[in-house]
Amino acid sequence: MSKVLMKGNEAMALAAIKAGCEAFYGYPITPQNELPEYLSKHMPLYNRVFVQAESEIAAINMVYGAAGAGARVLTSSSSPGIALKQEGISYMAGSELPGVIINVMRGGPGLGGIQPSQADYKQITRGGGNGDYYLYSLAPETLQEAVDLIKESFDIADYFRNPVMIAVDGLIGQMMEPVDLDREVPKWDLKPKTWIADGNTKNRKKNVINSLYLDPQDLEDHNMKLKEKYDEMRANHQRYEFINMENAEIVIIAYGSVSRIARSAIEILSEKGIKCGILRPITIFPYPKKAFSKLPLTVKNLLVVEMSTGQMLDDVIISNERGLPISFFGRVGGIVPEVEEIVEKVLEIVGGEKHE
Amino acid sequence: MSKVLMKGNEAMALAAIKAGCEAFYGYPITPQNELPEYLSKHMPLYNRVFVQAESEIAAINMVYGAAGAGARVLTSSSSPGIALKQEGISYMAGSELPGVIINVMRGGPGLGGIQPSQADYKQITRGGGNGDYYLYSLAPETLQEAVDLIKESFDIADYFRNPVMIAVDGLIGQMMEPVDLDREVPKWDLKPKTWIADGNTKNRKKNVINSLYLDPQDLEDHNMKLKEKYDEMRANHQRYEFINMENAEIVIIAYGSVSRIARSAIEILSEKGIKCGILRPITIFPYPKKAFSKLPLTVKNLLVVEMSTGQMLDDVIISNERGLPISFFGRVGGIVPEVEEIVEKVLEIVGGEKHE
Amino acid sequence: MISEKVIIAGFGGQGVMLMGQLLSYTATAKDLNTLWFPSYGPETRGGTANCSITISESNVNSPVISTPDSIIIMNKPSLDKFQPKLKSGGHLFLNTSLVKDVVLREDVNVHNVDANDIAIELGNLKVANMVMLGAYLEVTKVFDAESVLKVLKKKFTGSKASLIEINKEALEAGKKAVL
Amino acid sequence: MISEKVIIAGFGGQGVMLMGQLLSYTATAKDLNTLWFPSYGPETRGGTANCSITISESNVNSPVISTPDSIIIMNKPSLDKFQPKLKSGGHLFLNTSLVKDVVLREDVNVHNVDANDIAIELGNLKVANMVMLGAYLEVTKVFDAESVLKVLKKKFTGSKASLIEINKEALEAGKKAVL
Amino acid sequence: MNNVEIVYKKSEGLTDKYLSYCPGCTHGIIHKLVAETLVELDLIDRTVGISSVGCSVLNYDFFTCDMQQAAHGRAPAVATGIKRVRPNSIVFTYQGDGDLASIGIAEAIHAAHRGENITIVFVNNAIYGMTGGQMAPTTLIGQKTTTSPNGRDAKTQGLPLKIAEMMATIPGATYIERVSVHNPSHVRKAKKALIKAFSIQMENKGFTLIEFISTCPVNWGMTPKDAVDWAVDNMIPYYPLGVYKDKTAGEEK
Amino acid sequence: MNNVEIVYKKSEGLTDKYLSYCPGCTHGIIHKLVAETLVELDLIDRTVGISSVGCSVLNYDFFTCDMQQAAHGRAPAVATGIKRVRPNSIVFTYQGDGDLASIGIAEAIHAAHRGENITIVFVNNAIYGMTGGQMAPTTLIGQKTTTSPNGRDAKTQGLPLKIAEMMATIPGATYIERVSVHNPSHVRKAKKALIKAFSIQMENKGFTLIEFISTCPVNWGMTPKDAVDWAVDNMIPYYPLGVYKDKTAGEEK
Amino acid sequence: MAKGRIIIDIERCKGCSLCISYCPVNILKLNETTTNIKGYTPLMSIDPDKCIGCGFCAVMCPDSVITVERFIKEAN
Amino acid sequence: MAKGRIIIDIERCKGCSLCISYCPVNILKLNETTTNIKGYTPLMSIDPDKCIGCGFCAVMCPDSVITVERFIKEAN
Ligand SMILES: Cc1ncc(C[n+]2csc(CCOP(=O)(O)OP(=O)(O)O)c2C)c(N)n1
Ligand SMILES: Cc1ncc(C[n+]2csc(CCOP(=O)(O)OP(=O)(O)O)c2C)c(N)n1
Ligand code: SF4
Ligand code: SF4
Ligand code: SF4
Ligand code: SF4
Ligand code: SF4
Ligand code: SF4
Ligand SMILES: [Mg+2]
Ligand SMILES: [Mg+2]
Repeated sequence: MSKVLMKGNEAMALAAIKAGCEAFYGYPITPQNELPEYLSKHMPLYNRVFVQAESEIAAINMVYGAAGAGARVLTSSSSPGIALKQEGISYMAGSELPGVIINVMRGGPGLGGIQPSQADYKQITRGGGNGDYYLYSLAPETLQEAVDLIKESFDIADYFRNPVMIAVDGLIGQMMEPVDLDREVPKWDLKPKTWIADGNTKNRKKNVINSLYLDPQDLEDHNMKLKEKYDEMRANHQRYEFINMENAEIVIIAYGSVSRIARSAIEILSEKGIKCGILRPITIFPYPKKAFSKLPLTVKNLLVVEMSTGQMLDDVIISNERGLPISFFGRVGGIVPEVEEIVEKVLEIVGGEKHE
Repeated sequence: MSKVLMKGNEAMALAAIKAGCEAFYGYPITPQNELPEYLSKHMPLYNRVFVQAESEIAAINMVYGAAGAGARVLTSSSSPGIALKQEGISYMAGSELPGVIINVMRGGPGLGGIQPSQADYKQITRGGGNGDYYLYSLAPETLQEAVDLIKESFDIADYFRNPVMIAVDGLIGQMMEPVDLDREVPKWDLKPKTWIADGNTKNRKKNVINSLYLDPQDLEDHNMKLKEKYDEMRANHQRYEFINMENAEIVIIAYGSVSRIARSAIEILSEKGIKCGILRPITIFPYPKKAFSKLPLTVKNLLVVEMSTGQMLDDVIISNERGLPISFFGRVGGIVPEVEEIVEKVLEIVGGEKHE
Repeated sequence: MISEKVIIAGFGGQGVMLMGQLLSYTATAKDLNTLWFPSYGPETRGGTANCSITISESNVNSPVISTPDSIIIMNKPSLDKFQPKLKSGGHLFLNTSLVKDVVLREDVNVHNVDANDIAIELGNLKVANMVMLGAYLEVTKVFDAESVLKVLKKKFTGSKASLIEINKEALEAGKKAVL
Repeated sequence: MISEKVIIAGFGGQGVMLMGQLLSYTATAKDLNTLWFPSYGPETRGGTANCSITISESNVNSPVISTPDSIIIMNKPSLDKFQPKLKSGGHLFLNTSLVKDVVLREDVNVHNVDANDIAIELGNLKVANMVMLGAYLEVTKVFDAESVLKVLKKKFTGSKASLIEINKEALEAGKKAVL
Repeated sequence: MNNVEIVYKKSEGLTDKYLSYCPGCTHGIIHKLVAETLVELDLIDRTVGISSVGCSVLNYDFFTCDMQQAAHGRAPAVATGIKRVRPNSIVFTYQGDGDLASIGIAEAIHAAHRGENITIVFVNNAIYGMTGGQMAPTTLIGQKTTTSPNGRDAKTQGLPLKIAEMMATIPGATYIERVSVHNPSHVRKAKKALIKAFSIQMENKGFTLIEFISTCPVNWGMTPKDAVDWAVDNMIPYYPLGVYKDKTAGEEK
Repeated sequence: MNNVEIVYKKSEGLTDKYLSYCPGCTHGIIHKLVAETLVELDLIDRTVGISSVGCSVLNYDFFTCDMQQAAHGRAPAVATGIKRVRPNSIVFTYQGDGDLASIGIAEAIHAAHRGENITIVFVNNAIYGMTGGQMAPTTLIGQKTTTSPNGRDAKTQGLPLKIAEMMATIPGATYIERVSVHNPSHVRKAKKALIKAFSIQMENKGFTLIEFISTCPVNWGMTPKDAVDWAVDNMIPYYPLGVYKDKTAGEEK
Repeated sequence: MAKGRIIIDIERCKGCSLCISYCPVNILKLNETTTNIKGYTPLMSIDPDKCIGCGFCAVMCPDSVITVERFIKEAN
Repeated sequence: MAKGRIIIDIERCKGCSLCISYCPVNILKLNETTTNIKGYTPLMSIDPDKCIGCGFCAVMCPDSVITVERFIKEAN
């Protein structure tokens, strides 16, 4: 099919429909409103469910319910709304329920602002809820990638029986780009959902969806089972992209929209004769640690660029087993780093003027 | 004054009263119920405020309100309840409001269990809410220390105009120990609260408590101001304790109750001729990174022990600039590591049988 | 090779977003790469608004435009904000119905269009944006007005179909304004 | 040097928590270090409950007791759970009113007390815990019963004051049971 | 010998697990009624129940139908999530007064507001049982709890909420009744209310809520029988029994 | 020449900042009334107002008293926090229908339940204005919004909530009235209601809530005057004006 | 002679005594001579012959301990 | 002669026309010949002499644009 020009939020909504999402539960918040608005119009056309919940908390608990009943289900929100969903997300992980959560990030903390941001990196990758759990977290950089990953994310969620977070910034939600909604995406090998509690026990034993284990040994066993899942994600499901990496002397590490700006920056840098590569994490959990061991030996410096005060730095430091010097450039509060700023920062580093 | 035997939750409550806490807003949850119960009885005796809120969310927002009006204010909860408070905590940090939050941690994720745990380390230290912010987070190991730190924490919160988190596990909440409630604690140099919005504008201009900055540049400036605060915490307010560190060949890193168990373990190890030290973080944010550079050169191994699947490991890896081998031992779900298990793990390491 | 970066800016309600989207729709119809990105001022209502449009035969990277090739300016605050960013030798399209007596850069090509006045003359103030767009297309030749009109016809269906004629006239009028 | 680690275990409602607290209160009154820690079974109601008490002249470290010096066992499930942990040569106090026909370790000192029966004889089943405590104190000599009683008097005020006498008798009876 | 007729036996809607409730707690009676209703209406193998957070949290083990455990207060949202994707299943929540009237009041109101076709079994025992007896929004004036140690005081703690009355004002709600289980005849009436509620759900007629006056002998500090009597003497006067809303009877204009 | 008497001028309770509302939005009229009331009762320099999340989020800049901005729906909790520690201050919240009736209904109910001595100014414009016109719990049947594109449908989206009616059932609430600002005489009545509410608060008599029928010309897609007329023709019939509860009049037994 | 009889599932009984208050013929009490597996003193009937099979005890028992049978006189 | 007069703070006016509908003597309209600093077409009075100083326009103006004065006839 040919490409259509769509707004990010609407394209993501349509991608979910294409993925067979049976139900959406959400609550309005800028800058993701076009997503539920689109679904409010289109889900009924497919005989699917759209419910505007009374709050983000209700929405995530509806997702929890529908997922427990075996449905493919989606919610979306933006930063403060995602903060409110933390208990519910922890419940989903604890009860091993699949589901897709889209966070169209805006500036914080508190009410913050409504402009694009990546200030929820830690909330997303470290688990803002209680207990030992993680979310498989994808951070697309273009609308096409967002669409493709969302289509795949429902499979991923079902495969791991774990919520999947789609982490995009307000730029991706608000921009329009031509996108092909029918591109093939990988199909995961899914087992039938024999564990669902949808009320229909005519031909099976009763099922229970639960995260309570009053006996500590049971709860430890359960935690160990979950940990295996996260270890499996870490071992075999890291995703990233290398851009212009051959013979790179410096590598920019950036995800989401910021990596696009970095792409423009390395073009300018290349004109100036500087070999700058990009390591673009596609999964931010599991973090693509493996990529660091594959960096060419020519790399002498790492530069992390984010729309936050440096939330990804922890992961870079942990992954940086070669001990390369790490610099950081970030803009926050809705300000998007400019191509020139990145270029300048790189020049500063390779010029040896300042290492952090 | 002589010591009194008190239950942890009650001692912490009384400590808050002694610190001049003017108001408590909270919601019942095991294993911290004795704390609000104690306050419901005793706050009115001091003409102070006790309100049982309708939910954890209401409670943290009441704290936000009272703090904005200039009061010294406390809330307490346990893991899932803390997850619900994340938006409110982010608001407090964003609006630069002081306040003390006690988390008596239990096993997770989801409803989990009601036994002691340290499974909220990441929720606490990485910010479960949206945006770039951190909480000054204290993790006492005894009731005496809990009492002393809580008394000081109100000053710390006021000093930084930032919420302070007291992170204890269910053990500390539930145990009884003799404790001296009137020990002197450090007094911080506090400025008058000229910024409060308590309604009384007879002799001053109006004040506004707010975290909204619609102009991205304003929001970036605000974020940078907050970052300075966190950088100041990191630079000058790390706290930790070295135990038995002289000539140690291996160091256990453990906080809260687990460090007490480690204390018992090193006694046994010392009998076996093994020099095992303990690095006990007292602040878990800011993480006591500085301690690592002060470890004696005799140290050959680090062993992290937690009641979680290893949530503190990130911080240890980041702090471990000397690149010492790091091992981990954890029990989860409410199971408390036993002294013998730790001893065995250390023996395994120093015996060279297994390094991670 | 087409490679155009344009910023369109004005008050909320002046139709700057639609103008930009039309460009991106037309690009998509021609199988070009394109990216449209909106930005609203800090004010909830009645503030300024702008959008950035990139049109390119190769991949579009940065969604933000630091140095636009052209800027279409519908009001005074937008001129102040974006004139400094315009690339040297770039095109500045100015709605001179609203922006008068201003200092303009010497190293850029300024195109004055009395867009509001022309639109009122055409019978609907709302098409001032299309007047500007007509001028822009005429000068930059990014697309011909025909292609844009084709897209417009696809988008304006039902009750809006009646508006196509006046929009067409507005595009024409804009073209003439810079002839 | 006093250094005692004891675990007291039984059904909820048998007063095992109070027994343990009394030991810790007495230790505190004597300016000793002590730590009391409760643990409830996975069942909400009517399940098993136990507490660990450490009493020491030096600092108390681990709040959990892996190898108790003594255990006071009020029911069968508690015996199964804690007998294996008791240190070799330690003391096992058994409420033989409820725990009968069981296999006991040979390397520990077993003290059988028909606590429920004795308590019923005294007129109140609820004091079975104090009977056990009396036996425990007599054997281990951690404290004299007087000191415990002093603490009890401080705690039992108002309407509860009338219960002091029967508690005293229970302590006595427990003492006699192991003489 | 005579033939025998079974007058009463344990419902097939209940598993063999021992209930986790304290001796004499009327939560158990309410469980029986729910189970019996589901069996009698032949719904048990098409039902999913939502366990909420409270003493009844473990009841996912007690009913023989599918069960899902919900976060504190969120059971109506969980039920909504399920019912919307599985409209042919029967969905009920079982919630205490702390769960529904306090932290979860928004979710209960909005399930009613949307007219969700679910049934809420609301157990009002005027206290937080599970957590050891704290004050609930339904705690009566003067009632002592661990967080109202001198008795609930209207001045600082307000007047108890009346859930059935409040929910009855919601235009989206179909059927609201308050019942009690303090003696066999009221147990029978209570069951009738449940049958009505689940029948309404079967017929897709919308939101139903049955409020049960229940006891908490342990935290009230009473014997089970005294607790039942206390409920009759103190709770029912403040929380009158009866039908508060019945759209199916055409009572609603 | 004649002497002049000032019939109307901008209230001293308002700052000189331009209001951020769309042209003709009645949020502005309600702001004036609140400001005038606080000035007339001589309360402005002992008041703290709570801005909620909605179009009125920026009103911390518009009133001349102290202001605190609250998270979406939580204004009554924030107000409780303040009032309890500063009982001599006057505390009010200003909340939209999305804020109060949807995400924040629990906080509103429980402030009333506890009988908090605060005043809620509740602005019901049947829509989420700020976020671009989504459906609110108060959106009327058939009303088109961005999330009810075919008009609100009772079957899937329920019947609109009636907040004043519901809050009036709460025993802890003191005064509840619904007013409108669609013409000068109703503006006068609305101000009377505010004066009553703040007077009750001054006298420590408890919880007061005034619901305002308001407009959203932009998201309703109407001129300001048409919007006012639409409110009169469509909202007021479903949301009748009047006093729903007045404990001070001894109406409450 | 008895009109009915009750069957007590002793291990389920929590000895709460609730049923006892509702028996119209007062034939129920706790059996203080024994405890069940959970440590409770279970219910017993002191005069089974008097049972009228009304079912009140069973209806009021929260733990579904009691099964009640009523004897039906044969038609002839 | 006018019984009152209105003073319009033109820069605050958003040209919403709301006030216009409430003037009993119909003397208000927007001044299409100008825009204020915010880009709005502000209010004007087309016949100030007819103003009765009723204040309706001011009361209904959401933006507190209008001040209304009423002239008081001197006693003699
Ligand atoms: C988010 C959260 N907050 C608090 C709790 C603790 N909690 C468990 S049960 C309960 C109260 C239950 O009371 P109620 O709903 O009245 O049920 P009952 O036990 O009285 O039947 C509370 C507050 C929790 N588990 N989760
Ligand atoms: C937690 C959270 N959820 C959602 C939002 C987004 N939001 C901002 S305003 C608003 C709706 C406001 O509607 P209403 O209260 O009716 O006020 P109005 O704008 O109509 O005056 C929403 C949902 C938010 N800021 N925070
Ligand atoms: S605590 Fe109360 S409500 Fe809970 S099971 Fe026990 S008696 Fe019943
Ligand atoms: S969006 Fe609606 S409610 Fe908000 S300011 Fe505009 S007209 Fe008023
Ligand atoms: S069935 Fe009736 S008569 Fe027989 S024991 Fe039970 S209550 Fe008594
Ligand atoms: S049979 Fe039931 S009601 Fe009777 S004592 Fe036993 S548990 Fe209680
Ligand atoms: S004061 Fe009255 S008469 Fe004068 S302009 Fe205003 S509305 Fe018209
Ligand atoms: S004066 Fe006020 S009401 Fe009249 S048009 Fe201007 S803003 Fe609108
Ligand atoms: Mg209850
Ligand atoms: Mg609204």
